[in-house]
Amino acid sequence: MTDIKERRNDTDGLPRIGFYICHCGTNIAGMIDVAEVREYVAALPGVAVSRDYKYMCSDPGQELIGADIKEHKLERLVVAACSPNLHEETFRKAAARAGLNPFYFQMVNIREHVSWVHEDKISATEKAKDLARAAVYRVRFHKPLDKQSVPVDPNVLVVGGGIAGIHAALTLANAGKKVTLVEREATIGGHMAMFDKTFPTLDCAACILTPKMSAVKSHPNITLWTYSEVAKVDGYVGNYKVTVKRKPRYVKEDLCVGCMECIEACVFKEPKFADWFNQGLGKRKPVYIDFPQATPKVVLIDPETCIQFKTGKCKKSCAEVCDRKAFDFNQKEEFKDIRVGAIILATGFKVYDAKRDPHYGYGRYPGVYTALEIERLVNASGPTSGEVVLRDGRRPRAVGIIHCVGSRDEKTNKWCSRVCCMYSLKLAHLIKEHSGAEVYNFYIDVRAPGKAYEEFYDKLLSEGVHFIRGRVAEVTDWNMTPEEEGRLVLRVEDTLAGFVRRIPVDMVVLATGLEPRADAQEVRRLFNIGCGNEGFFQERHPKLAPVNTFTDGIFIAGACQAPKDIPDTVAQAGAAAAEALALIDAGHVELEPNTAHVVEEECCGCKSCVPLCPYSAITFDEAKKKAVINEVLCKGCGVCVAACPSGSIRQNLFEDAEIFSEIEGVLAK
Amino acid sequence: MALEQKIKYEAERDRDFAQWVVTQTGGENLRHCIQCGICSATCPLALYMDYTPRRLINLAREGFKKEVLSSFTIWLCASCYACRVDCPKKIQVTDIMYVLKRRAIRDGVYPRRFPIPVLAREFGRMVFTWGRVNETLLVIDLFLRTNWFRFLSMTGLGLNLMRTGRMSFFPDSIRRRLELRKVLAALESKDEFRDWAGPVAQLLDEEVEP
Amino acid sequence: MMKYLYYPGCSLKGTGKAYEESLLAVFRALDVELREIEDWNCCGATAYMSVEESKSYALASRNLAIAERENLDVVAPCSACYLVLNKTQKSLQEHPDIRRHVTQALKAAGLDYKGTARVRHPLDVLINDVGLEEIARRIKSPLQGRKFAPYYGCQIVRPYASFDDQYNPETMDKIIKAAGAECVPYPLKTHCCGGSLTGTLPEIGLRLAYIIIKEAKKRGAEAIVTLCPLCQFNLDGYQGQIAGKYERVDLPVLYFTQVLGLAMGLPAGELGLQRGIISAAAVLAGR
Amino acid sequence: MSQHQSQKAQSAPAGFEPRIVAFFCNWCTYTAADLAGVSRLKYAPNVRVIRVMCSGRVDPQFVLDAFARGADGVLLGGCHPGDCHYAEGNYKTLRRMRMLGRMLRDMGVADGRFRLEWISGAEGDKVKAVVNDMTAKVRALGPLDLPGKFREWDQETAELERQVHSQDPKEVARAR
Repeated sequence: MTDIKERRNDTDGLPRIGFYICHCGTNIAGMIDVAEVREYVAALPGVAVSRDYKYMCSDPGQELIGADIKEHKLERLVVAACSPNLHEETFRKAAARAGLNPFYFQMVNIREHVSWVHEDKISATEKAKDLARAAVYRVRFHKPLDKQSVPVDPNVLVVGGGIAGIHAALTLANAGKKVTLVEREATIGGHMAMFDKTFPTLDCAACILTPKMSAVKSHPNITLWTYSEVAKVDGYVGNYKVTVKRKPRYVKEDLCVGCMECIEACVFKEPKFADWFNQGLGKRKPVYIDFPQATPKVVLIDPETCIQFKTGKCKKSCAEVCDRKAFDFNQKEEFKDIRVGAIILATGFKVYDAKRDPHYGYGRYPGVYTALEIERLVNASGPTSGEVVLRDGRRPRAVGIIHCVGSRDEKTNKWCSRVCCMYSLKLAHLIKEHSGAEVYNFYIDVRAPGKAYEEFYDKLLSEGVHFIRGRVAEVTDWNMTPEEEGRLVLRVEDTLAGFVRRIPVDMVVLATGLEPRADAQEVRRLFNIGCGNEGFFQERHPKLAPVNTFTDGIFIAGACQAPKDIPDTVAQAGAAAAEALALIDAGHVELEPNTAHVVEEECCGCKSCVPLCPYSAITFDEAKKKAVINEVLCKGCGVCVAACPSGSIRQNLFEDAEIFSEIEGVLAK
Repeated sequence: MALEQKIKYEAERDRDFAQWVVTQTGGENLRHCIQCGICSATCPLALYMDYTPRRLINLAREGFKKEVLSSFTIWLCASCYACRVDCPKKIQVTDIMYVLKRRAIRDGVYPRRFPIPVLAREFGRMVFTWGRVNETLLVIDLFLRTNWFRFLSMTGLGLNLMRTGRMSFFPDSIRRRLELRKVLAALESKDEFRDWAGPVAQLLDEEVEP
Repeated sequence: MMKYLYYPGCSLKGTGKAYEESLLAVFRALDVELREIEDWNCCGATAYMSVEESKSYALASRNLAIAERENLDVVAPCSACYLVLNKTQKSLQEHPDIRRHVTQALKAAGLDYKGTARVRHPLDVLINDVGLEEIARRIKSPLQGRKFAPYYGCQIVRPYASFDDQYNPETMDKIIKAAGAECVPYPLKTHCCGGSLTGTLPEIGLRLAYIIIKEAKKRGAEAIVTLCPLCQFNLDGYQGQIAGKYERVDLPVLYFTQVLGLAMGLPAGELGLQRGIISAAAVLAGR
Repeated sequence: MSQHQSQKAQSAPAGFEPRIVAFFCNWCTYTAADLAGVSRLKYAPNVRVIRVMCSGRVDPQFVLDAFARGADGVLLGGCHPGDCHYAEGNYKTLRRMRMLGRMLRDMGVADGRFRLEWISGAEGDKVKAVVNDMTAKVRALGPLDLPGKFREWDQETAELERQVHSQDPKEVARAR
């Protein structure tokens, strides 16, 4: 322990306060004169001990506080350090260990709010003094409180049935927890089910995914609701009530065995409608199944294209041929309520819409494809059975893969989508393997930072795939030379060579980036969590709480949090499942005691608070003519407290007296 | 074949210049460049440039002032703004070219007898004098100052223009020339290289108002 | 009757006379009044910005200050003028220092600049104010079967135009189609014609112009339709020299206002069609 | 002479640094301020943040009290409309603060001294922009110094009372 200075005061009958200022190495001490603050606070009324220490949050730092509480009979504790979001709990516990009620504590944020954001030492130190003084004034009014403990419902909801949701659900189910897995589409599998191979190992996506999909289906602890969406979420950590909307498939899920004879029997002899799963490159009938391994293997009818739904005059050969009598054209959407203790959101991503980059000609030139389309094209069960051919059936002689489409571009999405480099390498390999074409990669930087990724890049280089460092300006059918005639030309600066090149190809693959889902904002409001600026769900802490959100009991996993590849997604899904398990297996959860209550004798019975509460926690006792707050329902926002004309509503931790003294303290100079 | 030494030493960098560029209008985002090269790829003139726009941006950012200001690149820019629209970092490449052109003129390092800066200068003079530009006179002036021979080769075009009534040998003038000169004179001290484009004050002395 | 202020710019009074003639004729026929800005001066084009920054803004803003006296939108048909005037509005908004200098200088000459004038292109006015329906109603002799290459050039769509797409503009295509003609798919719509380089560095400028003309011909166009006096001058005027250096193309280059005027039944003489160096006779045949 | 004095009082004295009290909601704006810190954004050191769970907890009296105790400005930060952690607390804030804003204007507290901003947890850069902008504006307005004014008013009142008690009608009339 270094340089501990202290001052003892006779506190003149005021509660005895201990003040501690943290150096945080040089994070705080580099900008704030901690010794000056320590001396200043020591002289404030009520302060019995004032100390500074290099790392208050460390064990010796906490022990120092504990020892002082006992030795100096401290009755209040103030720590000036980082954000309360980081270490409030740490110091509360330190206080409790030493026998002081943990809520006799106030934290002062002088790192995130002072030392990290200011550049002038004198004014930063002044600000730290003001904030410390405010806490010292405030903490006198603190009251001893107890945390409310409530039981945790052991069931879990997982939203999204891609690889993240599947992995999280299986992990929890294997641990013996009941899981409800809700998926919007008719099958689970997500984007991964569409892929052909996975990088860098080139193992087949279906081979590693489908066993997990069937495990979900057959697991006794998992309830699988596909073609369903979460409609409403109520409650709080450990005790959520969720309403799920189940959309009608017009086929009874428990009766259908997936024989697909109905599809054969459909009055449409040929598949006619663009199919979502094959990115529109393949066709389906109005009664269909997304792909042979769809889970659950249950057909569904698309009312938009089905003749029975459009005209009411179909002979319904599909229903006739079904000996299980599974068809029900009158099926309606259903709403189901479930109760869970924790929720894992694994809602995935959206592929960037390549039409937003008109200079790459997607939608204008048939030879331009998105990467996901190529995934389907090279897939043996895809629309061309794995043949790499153009829309007109020709085999491409040369293929150009343009990286960073909808990534690293402030006009569209400024982030790096993280997976495109690697999947572009994978597609380059597969295209070359399937078609023998000459393949060009147009990249800005090759980002291959994963286990065996760089080695994969090296393999591609050795295969003779071209790597041209430069962002393509334009895909055009404007030809300059005989060689370019009838082909698509890419204009690019070969930045390593230092000149512009025109490269004719037959097929262009746009390595489209990953975006937040179109409805990410609605979903985050539904679950009361946050989104970052770019629209991905916000984790509680970028390093230390990557799967937690600001709402306790709600966890995030996979690409809904940020673009990530399959290994990272699975790891994160496991982490989210572990966090949920930790919450559930604790059996109960302690709630922050910042709820409000009515001081009965002061309530004038005006009822102005009653309609203000968004949780209907306030009722009116007609017999006593007083408002009553149900503290279990109260979430502690304090709206009613601010509105009460007689001042009879108090909010723990945020009482009027506490806040007024904080205002007084911050300005007293 | 002559061997050329390509190494650069830190002493050859002009850090003030690099600092200066980003303070100029349009230079704000310069440092964000990721060297993707889309500016060069989209540039219709890049194939003639000694440094592609991407390389020029990097040279400017690193402070290689001599290379930047004496390059043809800045003078070849035709202000088509393709680079600016395409740049993923919203770097205002076209405006940076203007900044560098103005600096090259101020520092007197632009390529001599190169027609583009001459055109810019003569254009400026004509606007000062008349308030408007007569393309015919401007072009004649340009050729007389740069390349006599080419002037002769242009007679075909000239005759065609005369035939179609698109040529005029009389300068078109605004009425309130003095008003315009007052405006420009008031900015004398604001532009960095006031001596170059011609002494406005002198023009002010000539009373041109009818 | 719709009213606008009209900023012709130097080219429309010189080599681009036909643009002015056809523009005024078409707008008159559509009952749209264009009132020339009183005593306007050169906008400074791209050349002046290379010389001095705040003076070039001052040049442009003198026009804007005069225009502001009347509460009307300004129509600027020349792409360079359109760009410079818009750029000035935007720069003076974004850079308070430049704005202060420029407004003070204007004040010294008794001019008041507020930055309220809206600068627009005739295409914008035709599509968004007059409307394609109204235009269709005025078409008297549609140019059935004619194939044109719509060529926008650079400065009208980049970087300021908000009325059309920067990569694949379509407003002029719509006018050409309204006139009854066809547009060939033309990937060089927004490529650069070389600007003033045809004059300063002909070996470069001619190549750019040649590429544009040749591709239009290759795509089956009978003429290029453009909206910029400099583009028209480069593509039309230099075809003789292009023939000498590359090959003979012989493709007329028209203003979109000439095409529209023809379809509206206005006489060719009023539309300045005789001013093309490459004769538009083939396009006019049969009318 | 008096005119000159009042002019002097209006313009900010040299070196004046405003003191601004901010009430930030725990979920959005306080988090955004944390994010600004983690991102090492630099902004003016004039704001002192008081954390509340929801901007809806801010009683208009808090704002008045801050001004009365010498704040030159008060900043209130909450989640964007529709984003409130407590569903709709910020709408209640908005309603309340509109009214308070009018009242402050009537009391002669200039517009720029009280400000309500919606700043989401992701908008660390907005914290910086708002704090800098507000600091500059309040600095230009000069000190509010309500405590000083209260003292002056108290003195005037005391003086008036003294004169009233002195029972000299002439002096009372003159004092009025």
